[in-house]
Amino acid sequence: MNKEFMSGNHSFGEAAIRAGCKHYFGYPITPQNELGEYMSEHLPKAGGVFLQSESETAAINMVEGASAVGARVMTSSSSPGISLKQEGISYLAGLELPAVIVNVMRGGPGLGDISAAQGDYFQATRGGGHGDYRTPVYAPASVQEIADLTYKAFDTADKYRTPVMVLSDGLIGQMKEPVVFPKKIEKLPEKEWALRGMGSGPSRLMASFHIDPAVIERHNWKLFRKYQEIEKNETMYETYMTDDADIIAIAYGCTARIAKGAIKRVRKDGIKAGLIRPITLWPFPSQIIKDTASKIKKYIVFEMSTGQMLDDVLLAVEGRIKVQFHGRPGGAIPTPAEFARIIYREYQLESKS
Amino acid sequence: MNKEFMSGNHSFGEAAIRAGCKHYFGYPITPQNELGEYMSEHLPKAGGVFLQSESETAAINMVEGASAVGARVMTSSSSPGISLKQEGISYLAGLELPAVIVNVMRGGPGLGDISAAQGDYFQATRGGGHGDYRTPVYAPASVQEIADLTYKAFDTADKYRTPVMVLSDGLIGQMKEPVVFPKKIEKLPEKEWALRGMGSGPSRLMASFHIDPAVIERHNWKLFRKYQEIEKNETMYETYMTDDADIIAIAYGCTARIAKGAIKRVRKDGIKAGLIRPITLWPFPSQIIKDTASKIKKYIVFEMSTGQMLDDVLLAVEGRIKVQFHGRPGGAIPTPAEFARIIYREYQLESKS
Amino acid sequence: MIVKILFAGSGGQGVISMGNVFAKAAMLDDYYVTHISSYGAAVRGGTANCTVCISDEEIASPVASSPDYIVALNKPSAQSFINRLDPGGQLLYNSDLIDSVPYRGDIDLFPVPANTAAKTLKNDKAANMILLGSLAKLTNIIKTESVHESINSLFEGKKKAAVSSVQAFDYGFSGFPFDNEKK
Amino acid sequence: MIVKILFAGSGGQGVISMGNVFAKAAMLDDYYVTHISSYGAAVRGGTANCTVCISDEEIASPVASSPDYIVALNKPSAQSFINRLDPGGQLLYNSDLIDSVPYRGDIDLFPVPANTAAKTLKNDKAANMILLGSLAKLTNIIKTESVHESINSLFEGKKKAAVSSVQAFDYGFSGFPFDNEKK
Amino acid sequence: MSKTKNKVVIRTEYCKGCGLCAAVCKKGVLQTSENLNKQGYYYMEPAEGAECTGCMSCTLVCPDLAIEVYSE
Amino acid sequence: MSKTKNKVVIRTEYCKGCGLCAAVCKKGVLQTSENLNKQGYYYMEPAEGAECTGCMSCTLVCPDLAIEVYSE
Amino acid sequence: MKLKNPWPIYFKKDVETHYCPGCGHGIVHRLISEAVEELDVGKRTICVNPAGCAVIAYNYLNVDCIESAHGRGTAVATGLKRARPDLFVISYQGDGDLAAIGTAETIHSANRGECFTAVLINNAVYGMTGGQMAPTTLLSQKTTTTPTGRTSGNDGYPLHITDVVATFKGVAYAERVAVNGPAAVQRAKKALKNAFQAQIDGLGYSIIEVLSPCPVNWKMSPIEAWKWIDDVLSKEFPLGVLADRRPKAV
Amino acid sequence: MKLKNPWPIYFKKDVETHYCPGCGHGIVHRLISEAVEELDVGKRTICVNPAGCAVIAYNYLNVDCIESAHGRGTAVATGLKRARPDLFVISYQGDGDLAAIGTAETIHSANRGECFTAVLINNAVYGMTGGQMAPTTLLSQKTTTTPTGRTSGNDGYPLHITDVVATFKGVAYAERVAVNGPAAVQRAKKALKNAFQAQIDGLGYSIIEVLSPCPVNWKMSPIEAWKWIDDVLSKEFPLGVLADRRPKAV
Ligand SMILES: Cc1ncc(C[n+]2csc(CCOP(=O)(O)OP(=O)(O)O)c2C)c(N)n1
Ligand SMILES: Cc1ncc(C[n+]2csc(CCOP(=O)(O)OP(=O)(O)O)c2C)c(N)n1
Ligand code: SF4
Ligand code: SF4
Ligand code: SF4
Ligand code: SF4
Ligand code: SF4
Ligand code: SF4
Ligand SMILES: [Mg+2]
Ligand SMILES: [Mg+2]
Repeated sequence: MNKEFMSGNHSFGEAAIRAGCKHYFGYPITPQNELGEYMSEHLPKAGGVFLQSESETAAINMVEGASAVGARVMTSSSSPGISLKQEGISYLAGLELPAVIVNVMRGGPGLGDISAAQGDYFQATRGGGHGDYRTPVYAPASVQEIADLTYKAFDTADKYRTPVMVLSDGLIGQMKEPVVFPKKIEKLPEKEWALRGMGSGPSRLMASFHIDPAVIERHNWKLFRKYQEIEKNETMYETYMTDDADIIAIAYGCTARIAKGAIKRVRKDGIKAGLIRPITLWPFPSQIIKDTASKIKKYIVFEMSTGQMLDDVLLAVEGRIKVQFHGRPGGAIPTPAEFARIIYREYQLESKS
Repeated sequence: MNKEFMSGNHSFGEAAIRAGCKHYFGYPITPQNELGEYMSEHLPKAGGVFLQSESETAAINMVEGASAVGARVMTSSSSPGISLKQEGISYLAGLELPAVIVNVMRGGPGLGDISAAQGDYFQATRGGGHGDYRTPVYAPASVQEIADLTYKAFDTADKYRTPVMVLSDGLIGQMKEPVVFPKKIEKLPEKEWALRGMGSGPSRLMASFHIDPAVIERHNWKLFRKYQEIEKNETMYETYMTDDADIIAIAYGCTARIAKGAIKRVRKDGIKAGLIRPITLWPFPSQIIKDTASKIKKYIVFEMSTGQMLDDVLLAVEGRIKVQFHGRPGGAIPTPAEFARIIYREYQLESKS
Repeated sequence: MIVKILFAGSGGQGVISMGNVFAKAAMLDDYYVTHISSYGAAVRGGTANCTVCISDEEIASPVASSPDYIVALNKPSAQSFINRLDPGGQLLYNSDLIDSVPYRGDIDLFPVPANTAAKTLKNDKAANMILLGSLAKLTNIIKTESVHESINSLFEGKKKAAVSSVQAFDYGFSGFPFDNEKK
Repeated sequence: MIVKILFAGSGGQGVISMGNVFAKAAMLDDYYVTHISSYGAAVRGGTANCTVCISDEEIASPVASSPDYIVALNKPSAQSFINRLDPGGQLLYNSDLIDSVPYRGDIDLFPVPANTAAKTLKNDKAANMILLGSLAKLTNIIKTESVHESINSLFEGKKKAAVSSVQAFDYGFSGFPFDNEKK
Repeated sequence: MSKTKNKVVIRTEYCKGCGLCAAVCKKGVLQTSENLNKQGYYYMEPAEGAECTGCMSCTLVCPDLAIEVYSE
Repeated sequence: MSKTKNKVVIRTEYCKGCGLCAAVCKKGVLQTSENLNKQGYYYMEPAEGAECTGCMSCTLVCPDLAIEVYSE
Repeated sequence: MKLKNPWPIYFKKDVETHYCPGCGHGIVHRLISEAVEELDVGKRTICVNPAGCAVIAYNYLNVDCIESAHGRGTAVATGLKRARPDLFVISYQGDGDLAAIGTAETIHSANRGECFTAVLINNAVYGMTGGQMAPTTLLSQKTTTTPTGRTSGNDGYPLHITDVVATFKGVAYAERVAVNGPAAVQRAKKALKNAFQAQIDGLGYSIIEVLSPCPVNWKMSPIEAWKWIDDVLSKEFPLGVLADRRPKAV
Repeated sequence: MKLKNPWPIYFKKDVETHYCPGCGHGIVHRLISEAVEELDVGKRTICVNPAGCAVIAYNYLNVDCIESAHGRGTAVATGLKRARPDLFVISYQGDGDLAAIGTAETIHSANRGECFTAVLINNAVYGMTGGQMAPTTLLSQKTTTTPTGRTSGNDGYPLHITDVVATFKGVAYAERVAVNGPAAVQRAKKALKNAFQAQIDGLGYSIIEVLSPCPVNWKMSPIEAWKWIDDVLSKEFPLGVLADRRPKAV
């Protein structure tokens, strides 16, 4: 067990290589440049290919090609670049091709800033491209979790033949922390469905197009059932001090760690606050919210946005109890003290009422 | 009052020209080619510019340029092409530039098919690009409404300085119906904020970028307040036979007209069914749903997708009553008879329970 | 009342124009009316079809999975669409190009020798308008003057074509039902 | 316990390396530790800074709006960051490049003549490690052996550089607090 | 050459009647039939009497692989 | 020429000490100061005694518009 | 009697193509299937199908196929080939696909010398979507989006994309051919085989541009379309080898 | 005494640029501001700012400015100019911006002869994002994504985008210059003015490529960077006029 001190962006790369990723296609964009740079140095050494593409659009379509022949493949970008990949992601979903897509979010809309933000939640969780599809979305809250979830993302992608997104942000991407990496996978099982030239068999085909809408409809329902399967099996979350909580914060990624810090503070003053941290954003851990809703007075949703995950919380809560939102959009990074203040305030409001 | 017999796609063009649109940038894609073709013939005659861009990406950025100098400008595409425009739409939102973007939806994901579908609802209503923004979304259900809402879209875009989407589909785009067009606008008021060269004043700037996240955060909250304003003022919907209804269908666009046909059928059998048809998808008409929820037994959501608007309905209903979903994704076009069957079934289930 | 008509034939036969003319005439008669034609990859290879719905109330869907009338201009279309015809529906077809149609006991067949008629009129391209005339007679919902006006607006600027199309339409209208030995 | 240290200077002064070495040493001592440095457009024009947080429990945020320690390597950074120092905080600075710092009554100042010391060591590039030694002494939370190990792993393969850096670190450690006439 | 016996066969259901084969056939072997195939095209057929030389020009240009040429 | 009196002035707060002006000055007029400016750079200053010809080479290459040249 | 033109094994049997009568796509499909057979690479071929009239080329070509988003064929091909350099990869694309929306991917994959073959069907229009202007549409040519003819002022000039990439060092072989007659078809096949061989030999990027009739959108008979290629289209886009960086035989 | 180099009126006063010491961007900014002043178009100028080190060029240039998404400067400029042909439009772009992600927009706006001027800062790297490989990076040049040097095999060859567009009929003027010394700077200004004048005269697209030092990412002193341009960079990218379709003076 080798502890290393590494940035989130580098950890993405190292974890991917250990997960058997041999191909990376990507285009520079702050705050995730170090991921591509890491790959450019280490992938060739691991017998793989690093290719800096001419654009994000090209990268995601190169991913299609490499995935189609069975490779474990990764691309990464940050918000504007991820927008450019939406068509390609929709194709991957339609073609049922596994791939890992990293979004190290920054402030938007537009060019925005290069600070950390969480404004791409809707895009990530609702299948940001056209058509009916979803991509599993992992939201790491530490460099260690970047390593673990990236590794897992490749498995999920292969298991369900689907693109998977790891949704991080500039803070966790840039931050260095100690990290222990999972074991390197030396040999992956072959993918029966991959293209490889017909060889001695019949010719194979990968296409999402069909002239007859009935075929596409069937395909959509097939995908839908797959997504139900993923919802059933792959939902992940962490709870922190929720057992006796009167008030529960819901937050993901770096906002969740800040919220945890805030909860530690307010707990010292006897305030019974807890945290639910979705680790998968889609599938969203609605059940734990439904389960806790009856036992507590209020949820507080913390996001570095004007309120996106909020919708998923409201969908889970179904009006049963109050949900308060506190957001810091556009790259502003909240502090534990700030979140603690909000928790105090909401707690007092509840005590009064 | 001149009634014309025209396709939805042509009506988009004619209505835009009458609304004072002088610039169109776009790239062919079925099922909306006739819109660009109409523009190529009629815009030059109206003293405007039709430019077939090299791609959808280029088109949306040309829109940025033309809008920045104050022009009323339009672009159009269908699902995959709209995915490619997401980065650009996010820039328009960030820069607060008005523009009208038409999406004539087709079946997805991926290349899908060229039939009508409603799988881009999430993308359209949640600000499909990166960052925190929304675009008003109009959903016409007839060729007449294409004309009316396109005309209106330009006004809304200018009034709030925001990109506006008209979300249609291959069925309404391809269909011909009688249509009466609004009057041609001859002269539009000047836009104070537009770039025009500094002239005798100070130099002006349009940028969404800032190094300091605090500036972007303030900008995000400013946008947020604008969106609240739009929610307050611009929500549109139609109700049909809801007054005495026991069961209400919720559907938009072509699905809504099919649902209306179904309701006419079941009404003949004395089944008290009604329809809520959101005309703006964002802002979503939640209030009318909240208002009717207490009076009826059940909502049925019809969509040509696996369930997207459904989320907005559930958010409005907040668990108060049951919501049933019936979807036909991927380009399959439902029939009034089919919807009527569903209404019968749900009605009977409710009567039993 | 709602009437759904499917027009089908090959690319160059003027199928879409027939639908357009008839639909616009319905508009002039103040009906609700929709027209939708096949598009995209479906029209590669030369087939074409369109559907016109005419009603006195709002039309739910322009698509007709089972039309009341089919107008078939060539044999492949008659063969591929006949099964979609509503029971009790009517098939109007160009009997010069369609020697026989697959058997269905529950529909009415109306052969129109449109090419022969066109030759009579010395107007090779008139087959579609002749069929349209027959359709107008058969359906009996649209005023002939409205169809005339609709034809004229379709051929705006091309007076000669307009006149001969109107003539063809009238021929098809007044000649219907045609005596057809092949039947 | 949580300690937040901001390192700031100009691009070439080895600011980020200082943070890295110290943070990694904290890791070797089994602390929770984070390191984050400025990036992007903010580093055009030659300024650089990074923040290290060391704690015995999970660290909520790697960002320190008000650090407990600031290590300033040149005057512009001392001037621009001093106001962010927590009341009661400590400013350690290269007194060879910073003749005076803006007045704040609520903090402690620790001048370190790092360039002079580097000259003494005949190692022009050692100023940052000297300051790091002083910081280690001042903060008194990280074992010197851990810092040594951390330096060695930073200079993996470059033995000479490692040895002289360790030497510089020790010099700064043992020399601290430095007598400083300019104070 | 004229002693070799060649035969051209049209796969009529696949022919689209584009006429390109006829245009390149120097012997005028191919002509348009009076019948439509299932696809709706007037397909090609060998003209009676005309003699195919087996030159293969028609097969080279047929976009629909609708021509087979046989020789002894 | 030498009769013309010229003067070079560095807008020190804007100078980034890149040294390009000094590199192109044939007269060795410019030298690096011992002081940092607010931006953190050792800015340029005219060397004492060196005579500026007003040739403007330095102003042409200065990326930061940090040089003013005066003449009588 | 013996069948002189036995069915190409890499062309699917008993399928009617959806192409219009006289369309060039069918001919090029056949040539590709013959060429991969003759060069014995069919069993390890992957053909990238474009968005364009050839979107369902996989219904005809009897090799492994993958669909590409419009314009991204060369990016998909890059991914395929980088992951499995032992495969034989063809990116089949229209002129809109390769030279409009896919311009960046075309330029950069060629410049990188990605080792696959692009087959560019230049029919001077967007066939699939109904005959709009393509980058290769000629000046004055009428299309559904240039109803009065393409003008250089509004629409720019016909783009010679193959000439552009032919200048890149990464391009091993580039040729422009046509398929409007028996001799032209034979030359086209030769060109395809040269390009394919360059790929087999690992020499880098190769591209064959085919002037291909689109009678429907040109509003001509198939025969007129052939003639128009000779008389007009090939005047703007002259046939011939545009780049040949294969090592000279000794 | 009189100030011999009065402040250019189209350059903002009293702002420190964020560029690194010795960066070429500042010089080109100044030349642009001088040129628009001398040609008297500053008051109707709109400059499109790229994503790249010059992202906040608007903090320095005292003309109307608009931000473009990365690589889309020429599309934005097209929109501006099509809507307001009376304006004077500059698209300021880096080599990554214009020749990688923006390749399609560059090629097609040039080919359409859009009447604006592109200013391409070729510093052979992605400056803004920390020195990754650019399309113009030289073979063997080390960058943060070519840690062992660019190889033609993996990364392709330096892309000569200006040479490519120079072949298009829509391009009125194209020249490659440098800013590594007083004479070079003077030539660069002359080139900018030629290009600008071509736009003023409505002749079409014009582009000036500037070989521009990026000392930080080249890991050189500013002086070394100048020398590297002379000795190495300009060998791959020779200076000179690449296209001049201005009507000859009589
Ligand atoms: C992103 C996107 N934009 C547009 C389209 C629509 N589209 C499909 S094919 C095509 C162009 C076809 O022209 P070309 O590439 O020349 O091929 P051809 O049909 O002429 O063979 C277009 C615009 C699409 N499928 N996806
Ligand atoms: C869609 C998108 N992709 C990537 C980026 C990140 N990015 C900003 S500038 C840049 C490249 C800068 O290089 P160049 O264009 O050469 O300009 P320079 O900084 O060298 O002047 C990149 C990749 C972005 N802002 N948007
Ligand atoms: S093989 Fe030659 S002679 Fe025979 S039909 Fe074909 S073209 Fe004519
Ligand atoms: S070339 Fe082929 S498809 Fe065309 S007419 Fe001849 S046989 Fe038929
Ligand atoms: S004007 Fe000429 S002589 Fe004077 S300082 Fe500048 S370069 Fe030197
Ligand atoms: S060229 Fe300008 S910025 Fe550089 S050192 Fe000289 S005055 Fe300073
Ligand atoms: S439209 Fe043109 S390219 Fe497409 S199938 Fe028809 S003839 Fe061929
Ligand atoms: S990174 Fe390079 S191009 Fe960017 S400001 Fe610094 S020197 Fe200039
Ligand atoms: Mg084409
Ligand atoms: Mg650059």
